[in-house]
Amino acid sequence: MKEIVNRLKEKFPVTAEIYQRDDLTFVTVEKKYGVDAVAYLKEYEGFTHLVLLTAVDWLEEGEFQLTYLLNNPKAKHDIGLRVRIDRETAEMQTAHHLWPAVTTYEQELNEMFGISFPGSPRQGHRFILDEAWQGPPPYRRDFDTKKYSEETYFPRPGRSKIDPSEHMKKKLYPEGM
Amino acid sequence: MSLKDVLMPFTAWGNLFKTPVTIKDSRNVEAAPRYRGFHMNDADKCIGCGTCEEICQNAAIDLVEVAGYEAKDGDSGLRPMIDYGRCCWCALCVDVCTTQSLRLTNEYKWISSDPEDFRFVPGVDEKHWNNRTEGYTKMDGYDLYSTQRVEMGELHAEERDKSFVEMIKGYSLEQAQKEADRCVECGICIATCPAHMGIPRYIEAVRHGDMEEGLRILYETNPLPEICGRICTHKCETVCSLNHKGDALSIRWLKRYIADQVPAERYKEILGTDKIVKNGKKVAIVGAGPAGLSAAHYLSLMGYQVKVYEVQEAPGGMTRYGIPEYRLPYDMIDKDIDYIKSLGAEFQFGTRVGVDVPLETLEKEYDAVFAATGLHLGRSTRVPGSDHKRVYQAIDLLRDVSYGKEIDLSEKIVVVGGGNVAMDITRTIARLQNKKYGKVGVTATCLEAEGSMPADDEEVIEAREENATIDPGWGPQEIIVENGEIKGLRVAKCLRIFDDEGRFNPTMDMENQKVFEAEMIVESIGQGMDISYTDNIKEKLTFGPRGRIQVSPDFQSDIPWLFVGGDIIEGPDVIHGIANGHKAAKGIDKFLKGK
Amino acid sequence: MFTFNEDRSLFPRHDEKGKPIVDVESGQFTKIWQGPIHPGMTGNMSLELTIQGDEIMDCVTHVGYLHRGFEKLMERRRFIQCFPICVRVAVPEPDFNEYCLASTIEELSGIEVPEAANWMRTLLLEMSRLQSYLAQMGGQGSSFGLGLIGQWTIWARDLVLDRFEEITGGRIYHMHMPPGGVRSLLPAGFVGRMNETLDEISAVMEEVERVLFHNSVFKKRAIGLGYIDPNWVDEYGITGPNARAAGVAKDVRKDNPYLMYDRLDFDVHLEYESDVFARAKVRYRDILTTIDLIRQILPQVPTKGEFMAEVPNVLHWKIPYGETYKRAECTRGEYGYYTVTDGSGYPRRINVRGPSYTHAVTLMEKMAINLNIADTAGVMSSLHTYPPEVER
Amino acid sequence: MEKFKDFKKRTVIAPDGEKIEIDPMKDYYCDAIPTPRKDYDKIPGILENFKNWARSESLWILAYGSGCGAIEMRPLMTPKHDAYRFGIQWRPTPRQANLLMISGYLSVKTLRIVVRAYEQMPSPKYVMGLGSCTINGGMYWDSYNTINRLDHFMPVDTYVTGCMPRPEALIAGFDELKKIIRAGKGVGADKYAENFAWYKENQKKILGDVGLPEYSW
Repeated sequence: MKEIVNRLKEKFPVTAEIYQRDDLTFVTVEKKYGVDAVAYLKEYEGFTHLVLLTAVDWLEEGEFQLTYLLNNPKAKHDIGLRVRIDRETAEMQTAHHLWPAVTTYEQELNEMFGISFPGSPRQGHRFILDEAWQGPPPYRRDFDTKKYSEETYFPRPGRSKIDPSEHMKKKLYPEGM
Repeated sequence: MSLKDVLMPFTAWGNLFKTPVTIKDSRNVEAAPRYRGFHMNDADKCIGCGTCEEICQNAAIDLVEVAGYEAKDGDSGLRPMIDYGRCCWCALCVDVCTTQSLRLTNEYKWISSDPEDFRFVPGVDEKHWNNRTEGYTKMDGYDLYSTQRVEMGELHAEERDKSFVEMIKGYSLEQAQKEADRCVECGICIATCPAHMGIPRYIEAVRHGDMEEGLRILYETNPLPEICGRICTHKCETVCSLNHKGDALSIRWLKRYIADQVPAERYKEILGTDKIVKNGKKVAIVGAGPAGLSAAHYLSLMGYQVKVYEVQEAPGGMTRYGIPEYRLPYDMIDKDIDYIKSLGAEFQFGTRVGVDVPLETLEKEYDAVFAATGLHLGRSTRVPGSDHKRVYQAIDLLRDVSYGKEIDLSEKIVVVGGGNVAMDITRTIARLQNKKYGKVGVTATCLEAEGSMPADDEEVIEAREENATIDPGWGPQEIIVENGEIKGLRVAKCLRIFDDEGRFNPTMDMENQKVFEAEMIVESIGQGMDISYTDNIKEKLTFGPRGRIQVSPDFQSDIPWLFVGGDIIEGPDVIHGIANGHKAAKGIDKFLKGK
Repeated sequence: MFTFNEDRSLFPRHDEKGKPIVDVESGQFTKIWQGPIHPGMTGNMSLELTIQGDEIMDCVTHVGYLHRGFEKLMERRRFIQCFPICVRVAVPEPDFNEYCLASTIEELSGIEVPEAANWMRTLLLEMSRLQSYLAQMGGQGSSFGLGLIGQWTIWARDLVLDRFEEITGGRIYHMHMPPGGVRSLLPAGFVGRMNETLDEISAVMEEVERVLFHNSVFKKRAIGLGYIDPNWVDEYGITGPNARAAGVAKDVRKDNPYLMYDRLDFDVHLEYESDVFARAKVRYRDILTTIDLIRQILPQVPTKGEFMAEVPNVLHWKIPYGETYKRAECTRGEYGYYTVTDGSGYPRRINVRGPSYTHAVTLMEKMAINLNIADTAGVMSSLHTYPPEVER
Repeated sequence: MEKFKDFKKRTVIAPDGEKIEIDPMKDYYCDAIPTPRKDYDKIPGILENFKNWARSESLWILAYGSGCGAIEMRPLMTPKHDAYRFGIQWRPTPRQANLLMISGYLSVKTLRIVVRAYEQMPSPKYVMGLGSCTINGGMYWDSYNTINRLDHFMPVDTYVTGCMPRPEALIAGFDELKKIIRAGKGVGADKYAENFAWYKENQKKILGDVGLPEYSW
């Protein structure tokens, strides 16, 4: 694994590398090299199987992390290529030319995180959510699903929240403390 | 495509002659013995700790008030109500239940047209599966939190039985965090603690390794954490919900851990008490014991000028003069008290109020007086011979040891009493004897039988480790004096202590008597109070049972400027004293602000 | 035996601008929706089909009918609370969710799982595989009108569920693998009953072999239908039996052995025709392998000993920053959880990688072209897709 | 509404060259809102009792599983439980069914379909809610995409608790439903018609105003 990362380092500036397991490594590259690095790994290092493409919302840092998890079926190795992109603009080059499945992943990320991939075929089309969905992209961390559900879906009333310690204080020491 | 492929499927007709697999009575199929069906709660065993509510990811469990179950120590009186419009039968609530009262039965049929029906209090509401015994229960060996207490390092009996070095070593950070991790944050302990300390919150602070925050939480309700962290009677631990299927959380050691970690010089900075705005009013406090110190602390924080009058030479009261150093080192007492001093509280030692300073003087000079003089008079058994000069009071001996005075020891000593003070003096004598004679010859005896002694269990165990003899279950009859020398204590087997009406009235078996050989007897059967300083104003006060002054919930006596608290009102123990002092401080503040 | 009448892979779906070449406005084409009710036990999913006659010209997959937002919900649940909810991702085969989630959490928090628990997990996963395959086999038959197969295999699946019920207390959602171990070991007398069940299932499989695989109807319709080119395996991310039927030996149990698979003896079955029939055959042989594996595992599961590691108090279990991916071989292929933690008591993000994600959307859209409408159900069923894995 | 963009009048040429006029709006939806039967909540007479008995003994289920619970319906169709002997069978289209089983949670997209399927079913029709999700949201009580209370969107005759209910519990649920129908209380369709405006309002709050006529038939 180390050699692959070293070869990758020669081609692209790698900002972080984590050796999670013997067969799983995470590397971080800058946004502008992201898709090129994925293409390089696919074409030259044998990482031909795209396991998943997903995003992590680092709300506090104002960034999304895109993870391209690639698998080398021959060497049985995985590499997770991570790219940090700005949360405000949330835009990334598309990689749909590398694998057809990326189109779906990018469509989902577009819908659920609001990350746009210009040039990817199905951007802006509803995939999972209903047409009537009016809320923000739901996988973003600042979207509060509980609040949305309570406001929208008629929660059944009649629930009570009693804290045992407060209740005991009230019952056992009614005069207060 | 061959003919075989056309004919082969017809072999299915072979099944025509087999026994059908259809279940005849589909309506009464019993589920597997471990099936996760409907909930059942042993409501008498349940303590309403709310851990099930906490772990339920579906918010399906609510704690509700239930008729027939009242809040009491160690039981919130609440019981879980389960919403089957939310439940997913994951049984995490069963796994996490601290008392193991909650379980699932293997019943699974419940049909109704009204969606509001599906909410019930298991074990309380009448349901047809209530008497089913089969169903899912937690397996032994599968725990979602540790039920075992983290072992506390102690000095071995051989190391400690000659010296007064502190015997409990204290936790390391890792141990403390591991222990703190066991807390389920139910908060059952809070109400039971006389000071209502924010126990789950400071334990959380330990877990996060944030001792400064922990200290802040401690000082909200308790200004003597080092003292309390060592010798508190820890009522919280007896009601701890983890007690039911494992060891209680060692709340006391964790409190001590927080206080131990923060150096004294950083207290002011952490607690934000660098600058206190004085309000110009003055309060006198009689007695520098836990109650007086607690009041002094909170009054000082509120801006009052506080002066503490103490008859002894150093502050701390019973914590210093009643508790041996191996349990509570003096420098730890000083650490707590020096901080209170640094807040501006003044101390005047060697002054007995009522003798050196009359109470009337205090009334004139101060806006309010808080009296917390404690229990300092030893009580005698009053058996024949107890007026001998070699019959001592435990409390006097302990005080002498604290002052560093030489005790006139003998090789054979009997201690009468089974409380913590009796254990303290027994173990102190054991150490002194060991130093002087190289062997231990002390026997402690008491009315209560083995197992129901008022002293903490670990005290008894440790005393035995230190070679003291504990022989409980005997009532003293006579101190045998021959030629002016004590020869022993004659005792009779105690059959029962309380009579049918629950009054103290021991019954002895006079047939079964024996004599403990002794040259010296120490009595430790409780302490009395000395409130002679109130003699002049006695008629204005009301007295309750056992001669205690009647006070309001704010610890205000019938004389508005006089507040009374500590062991002479409640207890006796340190945490009640601290709680009294805090409440009295609030009461004084309320009284003086309203004036 | 299998002939290709035209190169379907070259069929153009979009021109350079991404516009579909099929022009509905011309009146030559009809658009119909197949689904969300789907024959063949696949779950709720729609295919938006553009047809000419009854030949499919264009296909767009629509999912989201079962979307519950697990990945979002898990972000606001404690680690232990994720464990009951994650199983609901794939209804017919929930145990792989439990295992993958638990193993990522264990890896990130450095918990060593006792060996007995690993054996139990292996057993549960194999039993789960067995019942899922049986359900699929029934669906595969039903989708070609052979309802009898479903009657048999779903009944046989029920037997496995009964055994599950004995161990775990649940029929469908077992929730038996919390992070750290398992909830209990085997109950008394289980091994004997399980062996009986396996005997019964073996007998059923023999009948299925006769009635399904030597069935002229099934052969006529399934052979040559739904061809997957071996080259597509990497391109489309195909895993599991779908890849194995195309002659590509992909099996996580062999490639990246987890749990106790490196101590078990089993073969990866390959077929090369890569059509519906070949995939059914791979699954059939996998069922036999699974039965054999369970027979191997049963005597090795310890009857006593530790089965749960010491975990931190689950009510405030915090895991430091880290990310990892753990995979397992489920009946559809590679199942995996990508878990990111940030030091709090809640996961930062959990991403579920279901094999159906690519099978049901990208691959199905490609394979549907030039099919007859009547065959779509059969092809879908042979891909063995579970839509909840796509949308979570 | 992207999904309904094709819902306009058009001519389609069949494979044999025949031109067919299609007006989807007219074909699937109608403007007339449903009306309840007269005196439906009165005690039924002998004839109605007989009809109710017949209805109760032939529960035809729309074979549409909206959620997890559907997987426990499948064993009912196998020889082990053989629900057919209780007069229960599964039908492929709403037009042939009189019992709608909501087998668990309903996502917004599915709710749209279920409402339409329900409206298309001929009266009298019954609804059975399976599992926690239909009662009060179940596991997905805080999900942004699943409804919490089924009774806000269609009248529910009976609920079977469980997550998910076992096949045996479903049979018990059918028994209960049969009792309800025989007692003449299976009047969900009439209730739906009576409170049509309220149900539609709730549905529209979640599904949005789809710009279609009110009622599909």
